[in-house]
Amino acid sequence: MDYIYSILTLTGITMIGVMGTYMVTGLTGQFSFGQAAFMAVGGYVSAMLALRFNLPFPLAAIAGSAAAMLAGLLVGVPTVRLRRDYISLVTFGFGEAIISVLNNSAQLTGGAEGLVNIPKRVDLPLVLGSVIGCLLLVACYKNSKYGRQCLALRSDELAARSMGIDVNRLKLVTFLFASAITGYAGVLYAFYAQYLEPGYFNWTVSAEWLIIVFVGGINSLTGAMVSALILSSLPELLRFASAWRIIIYCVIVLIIINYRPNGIFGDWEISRLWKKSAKGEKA
Amino acid sequence: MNAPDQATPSSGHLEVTGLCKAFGGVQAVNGFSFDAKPGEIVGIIGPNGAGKTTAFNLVTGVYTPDSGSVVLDGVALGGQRQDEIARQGVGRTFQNIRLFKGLNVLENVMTASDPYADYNFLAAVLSLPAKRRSDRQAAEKAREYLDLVGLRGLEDDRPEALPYGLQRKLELARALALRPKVILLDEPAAGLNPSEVREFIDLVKRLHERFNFTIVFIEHRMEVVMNLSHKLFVMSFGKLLASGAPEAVRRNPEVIEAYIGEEE
Amino acid sequence: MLQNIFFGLSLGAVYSLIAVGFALVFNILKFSNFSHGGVMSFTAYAGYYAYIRLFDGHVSSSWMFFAVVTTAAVIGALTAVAIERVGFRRLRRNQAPVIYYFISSITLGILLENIITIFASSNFYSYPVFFSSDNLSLLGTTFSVADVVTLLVSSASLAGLLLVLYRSKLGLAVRTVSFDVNTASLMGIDADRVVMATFAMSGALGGISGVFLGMNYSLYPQLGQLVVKGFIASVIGGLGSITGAVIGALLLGIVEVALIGMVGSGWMPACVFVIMLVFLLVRPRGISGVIVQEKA
Amino acid sequence: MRNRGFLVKTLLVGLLAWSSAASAGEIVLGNLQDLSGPTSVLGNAVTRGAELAVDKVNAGGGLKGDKVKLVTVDTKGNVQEAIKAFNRLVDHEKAVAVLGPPVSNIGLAIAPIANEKKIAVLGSFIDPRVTVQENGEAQAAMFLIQPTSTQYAEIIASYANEKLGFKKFAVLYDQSNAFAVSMLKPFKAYIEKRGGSVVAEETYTKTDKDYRAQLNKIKSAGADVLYIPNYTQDLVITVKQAKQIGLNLPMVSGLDAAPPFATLVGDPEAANNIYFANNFSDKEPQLTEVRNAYKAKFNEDPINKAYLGYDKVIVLLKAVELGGGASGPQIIAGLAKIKDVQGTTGVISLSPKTHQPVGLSMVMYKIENGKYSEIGRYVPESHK
Repeated sequence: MDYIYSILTLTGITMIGVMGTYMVTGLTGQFSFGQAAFMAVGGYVSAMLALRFNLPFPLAAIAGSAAAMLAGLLVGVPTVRLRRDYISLVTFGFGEAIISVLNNSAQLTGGAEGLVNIPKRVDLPLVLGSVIGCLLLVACYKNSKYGRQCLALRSDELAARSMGIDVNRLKLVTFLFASAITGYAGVLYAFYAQYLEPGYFNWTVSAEWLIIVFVGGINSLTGAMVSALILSSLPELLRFASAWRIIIYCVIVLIIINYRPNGIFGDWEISRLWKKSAKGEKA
Repeated sequence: MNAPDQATPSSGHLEVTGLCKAFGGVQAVNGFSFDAKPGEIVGIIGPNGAGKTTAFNLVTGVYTPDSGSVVLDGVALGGQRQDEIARQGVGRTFQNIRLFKGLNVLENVMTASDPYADYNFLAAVLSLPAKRRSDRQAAEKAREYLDLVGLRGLEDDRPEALPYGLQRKLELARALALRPKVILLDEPAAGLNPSEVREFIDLVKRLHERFNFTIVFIEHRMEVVMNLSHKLFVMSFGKLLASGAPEAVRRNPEVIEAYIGEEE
Repeated sequence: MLQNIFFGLSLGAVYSLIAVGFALVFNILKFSNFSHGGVMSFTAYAGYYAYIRLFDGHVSSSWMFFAVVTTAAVIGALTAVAIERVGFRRLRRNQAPVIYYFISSITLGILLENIITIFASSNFYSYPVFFSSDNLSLLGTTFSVADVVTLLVSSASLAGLLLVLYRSKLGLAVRTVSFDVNTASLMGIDADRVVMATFAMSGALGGISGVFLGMNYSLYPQLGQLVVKGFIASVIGGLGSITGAVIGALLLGIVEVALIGMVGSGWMPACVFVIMLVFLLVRPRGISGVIVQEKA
Repeated sequence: MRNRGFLVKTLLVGLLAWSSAASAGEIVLGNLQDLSGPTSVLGNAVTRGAELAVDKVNAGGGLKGDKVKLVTVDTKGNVQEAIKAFNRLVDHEKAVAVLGPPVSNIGLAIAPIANEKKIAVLGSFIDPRVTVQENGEAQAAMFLIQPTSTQYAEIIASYANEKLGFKKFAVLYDQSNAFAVSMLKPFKAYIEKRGGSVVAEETYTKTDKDYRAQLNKIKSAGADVLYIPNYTQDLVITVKQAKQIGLNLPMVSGLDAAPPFATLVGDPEAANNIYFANNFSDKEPQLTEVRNAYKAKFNEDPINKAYLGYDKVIVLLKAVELGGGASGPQIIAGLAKIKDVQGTTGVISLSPKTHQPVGLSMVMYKIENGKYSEIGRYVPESHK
């Protein structure tokens, strides 16, 4: 069972990380190409606090997410002022910069050799609970004025400004929220895997998350989550194909992008099911 | 933040003087002035490329004017951000219809009132009662606006799936939700068929009666211009060519001259 | 100092080949084409196998380099055209948002990299030495023949590219399409063919870069990940501008070498990030200064 | 929506399928390697070596009549994948022991799970923390089959310092590579303890491909010798570029400079005056058989990681015998008893205290004008 547990746990953590990408890229249309860096910040800060100052896990978790948010502020403030085209570059550069800082501060972070002996504080139930909790927060966010305004600005930034939306502030708020959530994914990862290394958080992970969001359907949080579930278990499913599995994975992704241009789910959300049934009752 | 639901006749006074804007050597707007008294309906006409839309973009803060002033009820709008200007009561629609894809019809309208919603981040992610109350009220209000423009029952539709005429109406409803003192309409009747145009004229008149806001519109269709405007400004090569009562302007030889080659 | 500038320039020359291949596609379809990395890896190996299986013993050693580079360029062009067919044509038909192209390109990059891994990753391979490995010296700086060849071939291919872009009918079509795909097709330009030709050019440059990377840095499947340098250079250079990309690449090379001298390689990415951010805030148009005002 | 539910179900069923539970009379060895990703060359070589060993054992009737089965899973060089893959090997493939990767990061990440599950992992992860915890106790299930980075780096340092007489060292290493970093610290410590000094310490990271600026700084630092504990591809770049800028220092390195390194450089003048330590001697007779079998099967020369893969199988099977059975705990017990087992890379004994090899010497080589010459096995005084 450990096998299934480990897949589910790591998939759950990926789902939380992907929520960050979904908010920044899916909801707001800002191309986040360094989201995994926030996972690194959350993971490293919480783990270092736990190791060096014996901070209990809940406090470390809060500190980790807060640190990721702070990092988000650092990148977000200049980024929201930039042209849309540059955001992918800046977030990418930030991701690489974080890795170089982690490699360089070997005294604190263990450098390339990694940070070991992180206590195990995370198990499957906690991850599942966290997925549901974070998902509710993000879903409520999407469903509020913030979410509506984000979608508006993604669709047409100029028109959104004309409707009185303070676009820069909105982008920043969303960016910070996304950083905190992704940072929390990093916390969970650190205290599950008990080991962190900088190389794990490079741009290929951020790219993978983008793929997940787009395969699921850029307009659908449900889609992003289901696609995270499928795409992060798919390689396990394809183990029989050994080295070919990544190729099969890529081909499946290509087919979906080409033949379901709005992703698997388009803009369908699972919440419509009960909204619809509620309407049906009224009628 | 709360703008009044109904503009009192004493607000919505828009004064634009000596507006200039050049794009890389091309003087798009060159010392253009106009004014709209509270509750007035003002038309701006002129040949294509005269700089009318640019003038709107300067008023709404899309571009910053090179010189000149824009004053709304005694407050200078120049130098303010686009969203700040909008929240002070300047609503607008676009020549080429810019609705929000990815939001349904109702949400499109709600978005324009969202900047006034007074719940915070925490209330949003936790879906606290304050948020739910505010959103419910906003939705109700939005339905009311949709009702006014005749889009009732289409709340859940995708805006891009609506016929062209309805998209124009939806843009209008969205501008209403901003609770504007002045509303700028950029060629609102473009692309409508004759019966839709007549309907549209009635709609604008109805809305004007109801909200009593100031309206400034750009239009080529003479039917709309003559039916709606209290006052007319003619723009040519970025400058004010003529202004005054619609009938007088219409007979102005200079204006006719400017339009030759434009309309056969 | 002079020596370091030279190192920076020759590094920048390699980056600029990558950046231009990258910028060409950006120019037309407005997205960052990460499959270019896959093309570079792929052609680096293709050139190697062409050498081992076809040329070795049949082509005289003085022509060997050109035979290999030409083969790689041709294969690169074909690969890129195939990539366009598989990954982008349908998206273009559906008028999909730019971001989908990007996702598609990343996926294709991963795909190519892993195909190579399957066929060529139980051992190390390397190109033969094409040139005398002697050093030349000039004005107190030393440099190798390989450097000079890199610089020459880079400049020649870029000059050739500019010639095509600005002096040929195809180039005119490419520039028109890059301005606006829809208008171009209204004007009777066959957009499909132009896009294909652009990918072919970009792929050929990718092939040349691939051989250089393989030659200078040895072969491994992840070689193409150097595409990120092209990404940085071409974005700083000013989205899709060819000359901007070249200048951006040369600057990146010089800045990297200078930073290694000043703060060490470890902190280099962090410093590059800060410099990039400041630059973009101060000059949001990029180096080339082309900017499109959004119309209301 | 129906087909979506179907998709999820298929997924779950699929995850459980393809598990090939061990049949009776079969010993399943897991092989956890990077078959894709940046270290795939190493992982593929280990896998091929291990396959050869398993083929040989099975051709000879298996281990006391039990067939040996090797199940290889890919880690993509990624810690998260490795955790899943390890769990798969143990839970679904019913592996009783696992051949570990030549990558310390992955060793560190799976150590806690392996300890908990009591499944031995025999690997070539040279970071000593993989096998010995901070408190000095051995990691229950983790075993190492080659010298640790400390032993390894000390052998090189000792040879360079005591045999070759170098005093002032320059270092160039990949700061983003755990292997290089772990080879650096003990090296510096050893040199400094012996009164030598590190006069220049330059780094680069994975995405850098031009080291000339760093080498230029080293050139002016007045070092006797340059220490380059990096991966093969990087070494190729280093020596080529060193020659370009006219840096004529002798160099010392790890086994990554072993063949085909000099061939890859392709320039005898660049691949010159380099000393390195390898796991084995080419001359030693036990290699010949494996090399020939490898060539016959794969049509190319093996790189040294292939021999390590071969030895991992040999040692694990020996542990089955010594431990008295093919269960996880028995193999762990057996590994602690490994003594004087003749492998291709040397005579292997594992310390029950540290789970690291004891007295494993390394073979020093020199590359001169692109040609390898063997100097012989070397053990520093302090290791004896």
